[in-house]
Amino acid sequence: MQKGVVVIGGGIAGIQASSDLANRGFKVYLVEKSPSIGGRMAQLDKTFPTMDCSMCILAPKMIECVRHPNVQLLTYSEVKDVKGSVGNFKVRVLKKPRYIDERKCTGCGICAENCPSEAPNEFDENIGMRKAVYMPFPQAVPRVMVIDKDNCLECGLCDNVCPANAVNREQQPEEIELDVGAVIVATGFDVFDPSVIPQYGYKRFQNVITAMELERTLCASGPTGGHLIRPSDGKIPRSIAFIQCIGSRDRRKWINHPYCSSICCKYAVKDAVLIKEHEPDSRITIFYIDMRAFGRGFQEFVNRAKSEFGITFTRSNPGEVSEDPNTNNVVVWFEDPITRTVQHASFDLVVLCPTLIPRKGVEELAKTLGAELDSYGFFKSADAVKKPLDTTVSGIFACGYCVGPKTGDIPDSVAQGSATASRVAEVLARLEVA
Amino acid sequence: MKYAFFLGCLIPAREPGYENSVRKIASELGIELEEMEGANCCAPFSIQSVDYISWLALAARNLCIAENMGLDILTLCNDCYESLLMTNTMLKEDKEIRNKVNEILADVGLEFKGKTNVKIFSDALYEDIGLEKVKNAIKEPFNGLRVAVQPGCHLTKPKRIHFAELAAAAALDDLVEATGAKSITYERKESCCGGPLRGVNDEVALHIAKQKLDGVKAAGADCIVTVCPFCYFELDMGQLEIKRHLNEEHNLPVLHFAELLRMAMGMKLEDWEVRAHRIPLTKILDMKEVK
Amino acid sequence: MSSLDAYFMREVANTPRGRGVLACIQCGRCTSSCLVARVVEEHNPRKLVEMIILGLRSEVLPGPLPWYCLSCFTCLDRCPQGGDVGETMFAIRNLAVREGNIPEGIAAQAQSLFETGRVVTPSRMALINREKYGLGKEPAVNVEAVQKILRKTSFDKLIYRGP
Amino acid sequence: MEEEPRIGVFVCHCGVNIGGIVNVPEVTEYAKKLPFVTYAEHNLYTCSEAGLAAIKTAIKEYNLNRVVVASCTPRTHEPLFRGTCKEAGLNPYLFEMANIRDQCSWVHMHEAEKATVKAKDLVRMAVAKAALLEPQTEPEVEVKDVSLVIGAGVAGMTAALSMANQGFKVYLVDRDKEPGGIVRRLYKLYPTLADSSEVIDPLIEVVKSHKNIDLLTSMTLKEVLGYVGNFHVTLTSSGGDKDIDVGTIIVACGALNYRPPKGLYQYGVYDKVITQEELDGVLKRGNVGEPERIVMIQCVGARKGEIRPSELEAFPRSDTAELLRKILKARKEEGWPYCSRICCMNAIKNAILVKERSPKTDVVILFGDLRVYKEYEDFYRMARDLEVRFVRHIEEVPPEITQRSDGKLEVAAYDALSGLEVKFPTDWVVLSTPLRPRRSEVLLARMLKVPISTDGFLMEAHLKLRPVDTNVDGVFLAGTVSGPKDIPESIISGEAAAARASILMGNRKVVTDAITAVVDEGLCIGCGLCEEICPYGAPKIEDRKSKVREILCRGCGSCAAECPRRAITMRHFGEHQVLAQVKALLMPEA
Repeated sequence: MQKGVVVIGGGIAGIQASSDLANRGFKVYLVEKSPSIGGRMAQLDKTFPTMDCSMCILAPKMIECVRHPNVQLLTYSEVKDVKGSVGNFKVRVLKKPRYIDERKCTGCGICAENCPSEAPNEFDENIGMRKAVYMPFPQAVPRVMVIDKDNCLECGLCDNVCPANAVNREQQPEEIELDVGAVIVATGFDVFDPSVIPQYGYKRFQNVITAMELERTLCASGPTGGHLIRPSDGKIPRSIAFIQCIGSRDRRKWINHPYCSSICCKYAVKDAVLIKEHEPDSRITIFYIDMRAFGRGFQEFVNRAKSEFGITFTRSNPGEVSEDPNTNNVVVWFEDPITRTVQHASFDLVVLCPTLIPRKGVEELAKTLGAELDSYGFFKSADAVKKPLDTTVSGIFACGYCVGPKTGDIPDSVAQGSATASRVAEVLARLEVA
Repeated sequence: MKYAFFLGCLIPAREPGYENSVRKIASELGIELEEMEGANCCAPFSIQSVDYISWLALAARNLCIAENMGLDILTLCNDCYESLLMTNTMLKEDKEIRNKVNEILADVGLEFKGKTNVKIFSDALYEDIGLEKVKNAIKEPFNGLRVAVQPGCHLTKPKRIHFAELAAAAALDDLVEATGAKSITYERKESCCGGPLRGVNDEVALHIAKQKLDGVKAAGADCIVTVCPFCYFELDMGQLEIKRHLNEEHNLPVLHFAELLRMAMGMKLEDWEVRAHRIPLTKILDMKEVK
Repeated sequence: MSSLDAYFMREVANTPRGRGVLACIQCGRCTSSCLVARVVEEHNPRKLVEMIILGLRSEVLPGPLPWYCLSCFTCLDRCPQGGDVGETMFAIRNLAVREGNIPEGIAAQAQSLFETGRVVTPSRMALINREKYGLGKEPAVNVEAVQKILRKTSFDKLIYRGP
Repeated sequence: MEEEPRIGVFVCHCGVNIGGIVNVPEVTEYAKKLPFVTYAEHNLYTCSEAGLAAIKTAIKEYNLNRVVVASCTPRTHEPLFRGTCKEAGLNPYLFEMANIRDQCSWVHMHEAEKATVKAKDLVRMAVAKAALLEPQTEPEVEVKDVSLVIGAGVAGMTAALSMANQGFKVYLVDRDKEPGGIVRRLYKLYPTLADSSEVIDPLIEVVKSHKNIDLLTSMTLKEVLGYVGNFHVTLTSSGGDKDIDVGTIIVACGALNYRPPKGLYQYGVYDKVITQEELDGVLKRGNVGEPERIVMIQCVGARKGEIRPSELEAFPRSDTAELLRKILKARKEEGWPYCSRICCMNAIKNAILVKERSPKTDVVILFGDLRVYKEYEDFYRMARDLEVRFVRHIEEVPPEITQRSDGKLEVAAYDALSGLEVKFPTDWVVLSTPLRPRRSEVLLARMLKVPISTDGFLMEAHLKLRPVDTNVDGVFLAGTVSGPKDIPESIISGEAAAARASILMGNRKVVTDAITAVVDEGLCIGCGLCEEICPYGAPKIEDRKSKVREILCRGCGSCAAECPRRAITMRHFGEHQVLAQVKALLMPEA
């Protein structure tokens, strides 16, 4: 058995890094903040271009990863302290109490069925509700419930109905100390809150939603059972507008995300095609600045979206939207790029494509690790060209979106996960020789 | 508090009621207003459009006068505020341009040193006097009055641009609510009154004013309150023209914020001041009568 | 199509307040936010910047295009690049004035400023009323100083035309 | 088969994916009545931990010796369910899957009743086959801890170095005399504007001196035999051949800059019409001078045309080489349909370099969409601050280039602003061309049996989740061989390929699929048709009999179908098993 490695974050990048390292013979501690691994990819509906259901290709990878004898999974856990240097890190992990005995819980869900308290479902972007005792999603790994103490009424119903006697209200936070040779950070991204730019109407108008909310709505296991309905009246939207670059390519001081997120054009086209497949009669317009369909097969996909699916691409970024108070339709104000005049068009639903931003709390983690962040707040590369995935601390690597929009999409995240595994193996092997 | 009082051109020429209300409030709240001897026009957009350096030099001359008085400037007008604030900020930050301007000012025996600050009436109340003190001065609150606040572009935007600060409009909202009234939200609250296009393209100016008034009307406001004399003029006088040219009647009384505050502090408007409003204030005055 | 002036963008960019023209990524938010553009088809800030980049000097400077802007700065507020179309407009106007393109209203205000130190001068009636209302005399302007400054900047040459 | 089949059937709801259309409980009840079915249940997600636990429990409790799962698709889930059977002590090949989602609920979304009937048919067929399943053993082979990296560009060198540092022996082969690939020929790199030598030289130095790396330059591949863990490769050079034995192969032979055919945008007609690559050379030599204007045209030979259906039809994997040849021919004239990802930044980089050397030069970039993704936005801004002019033109009308009487060139383009033609007199016209696949990939792809994608680049095993693997075990892709990438992206893919190869080599052994062809030597007449048809080179005629090398066989079944004597059968897909399924479909009562 070789030196251990801590992987922080159980999204697709962290899963890939963990699997590769485990298969390479390293002991891997996969530390995930939330109750389940899966990350952002678990929330997506389908993925371009195979249109595989995202969860369907992810689930086997999640299970394969945690079943590996070399992988120890620490969910609902956070890295609190890191000491030492490459080859010899001491990592202190805090395991938060689930108030459920992980060894006993079978994930049958009877507790949740009986729980009287509800809270917004974070996994569904708060569209639907979940219980106070819950599992984030049906394919969660590990398949263990968690009690959300903030919303728990302490009624004790779950204690009584649990057939496995797994509820443990006395559970305390647990500290675990790990001796490892290297650390991989794969903490992913947050989505920019579009209500910061009030003129796009998010949180003001019901029928303005984010792309992530749309993904959950389109997803068969999502809050609407995969039925595309709009929030105001539950009707099927017949006309839908996508607005690109919400908060990205934005240098305004109070927004300050000057980079391009690299993925929004691509997922918007994918979502538009998915909607067309759901509802062939819908009228879809994508408002964009530059259509950034780079990467394998995307340009061809955009061509198809135009010619085959009849999706309208309008090269114009709307400045504002307003609401028709009678219908709750959203009126988009934009410059018609052909007539070069200001037009307004009414849509049943408007989908905003917000930029991806550093995870909340990443500064704190960076401080714990001693690693530097770049001017955007992502993990800084030791060398942007030569060592893109090495952080500024030797022996600590980063992959996935926490290194910023270097990640185009899922395959880039997977490649980065593998690449950091390689970097770890390389660096630790050289230490051994030395 | 003591300020160098910058009156500008428009207020003495057309809106003496505004000045009157400010002076009355100032004396009630213990604010001293020191006249700026020989001050010139702020150099608004029309002048900025002609020549950049002339604008800066003229605005800087006013700033120098205040500097020599050792006081911060109090303005009553959004355009004066914008011009003086922008100039002050730019000259403080940019050495090159400051030297250029000082070279011109040397001819009139002045030098910009960067020692004054520029405040508009609402900000001065909010930042220097404090919301509490204003609230304490309210004797006859406008409970139930639905006010559409028109902050005006040049109150909020220079700040937002240069200081990334979003609070300027909110300060005015808070002050209006201190009088007991409710500051309602309406479509295009942040948008322009159309005033700057007066004299250049009156028809377009009127259309823009109409869009604004439509939004206010739809939100069910009792009146419009503003700190800007241009917005005041455009929205008040503009309603008559909209009625005449576009055949649409809004009938929304427009008040200077200072007038609203003054009344809430228990000081009645003079007859000549009431008469100066083209859209009658009857509804609002009646409210006071009932009290 | 008029002839192109390749250096027009450079000219604007190097005029005070004109740097914003370089920020443009041609997204169109300025135009779709512009109140004037909704009423006046001819006025289109994004198009104006594109015209500058392309070099359409002879179409931009002489006509009415520089003079529609309200200076409401909505575009400045919305431009994701922190570019200043509203600001750029002043750069274009300054250039237009030098080409002899100055609307009457602007010229009148500028002349008033030069002559009285104010862009708006109170009527006799207003002055009488001031005293009646107890507001005292209107503060006097040091017109001499104003003219000294404006002569130095050659402002007077820009606003008085003709023989 | 001695033991009576005892089949357990697990029907998956897949949330609402299946359960929302197919009546899953009804299908389960139906399954219970089928022959040999001992047990049936339905699960919300059979692939979840709870579902898998239920399978294991049922195997023990009901002493099941066959398992059928009716769910999504074997493509993603078969390994998982097989693994579960194995964990429960059952041979993994005693598992069968009925695809009632991809091939049933998804395609019959609007006809729920019929979908339920079809699901029953599919389950019945799977059960019929399951009853006849036999246990299989997966062959295990040794893996040599030596790797071959083809191509010593930045991706190949990175991959080689990563493996070498992990202690593996690496052969790094390049057709050129010097390592460094396309990057070595570049002048400056975006967005740092550092000399390319700053990146490539240290890498070359380490690679040359590393004790674990055998750098073989001026060499190409002649033949690849063998299979994962045991490739036997013949390299060739002017000096003769060299044979090596390696466990893994990383293909990193890069891509080429598309060179426009003579006449396209007057390229090759006027010598001041050049490509970005050539401008790079001009800048490197310091020859740019102080031209009045340079006009750059984006997407020359990229994002042009669409893949024609005929090209798609030519897609069968067995003939990738032929496909690529056809694609290359068609694309030479009209360019490539994809976006090459790096050209926008390349143009901006060169524009900045020109501006730095000659600030007065007017640099115009004619573009349709500017794809300066990620943090390259800052780089784009830098160019704008240097007064580079970005003019959007109507891409559908290619700009025309003429020479004026004074010798200057003139670019006439339709600008997107007015829709009218505008003319730019200019000293240079610079064409931004895409990276394109190498022609030599034809040979390489054939030797390695790696399929080629419709865009002409080598194809990864799964576009999303296996970006550096190929569908040939032991062969991996790094760098631009699988599509345009910039330098950091190439480095990442090099490291990723190294990680994947190192797993195999570190474990020293690999287990492969048991579904392979079996020859009944009594029936075989040694005609050699199987050898001819097999895309993987598995069968070989020895002593007038076909011998299938299991490790090479991918179980595609081409040989079994082709064999005139029906001497070849497929493990796990025996004729009797398939026919039982057909019979179950056509004669449900039997």
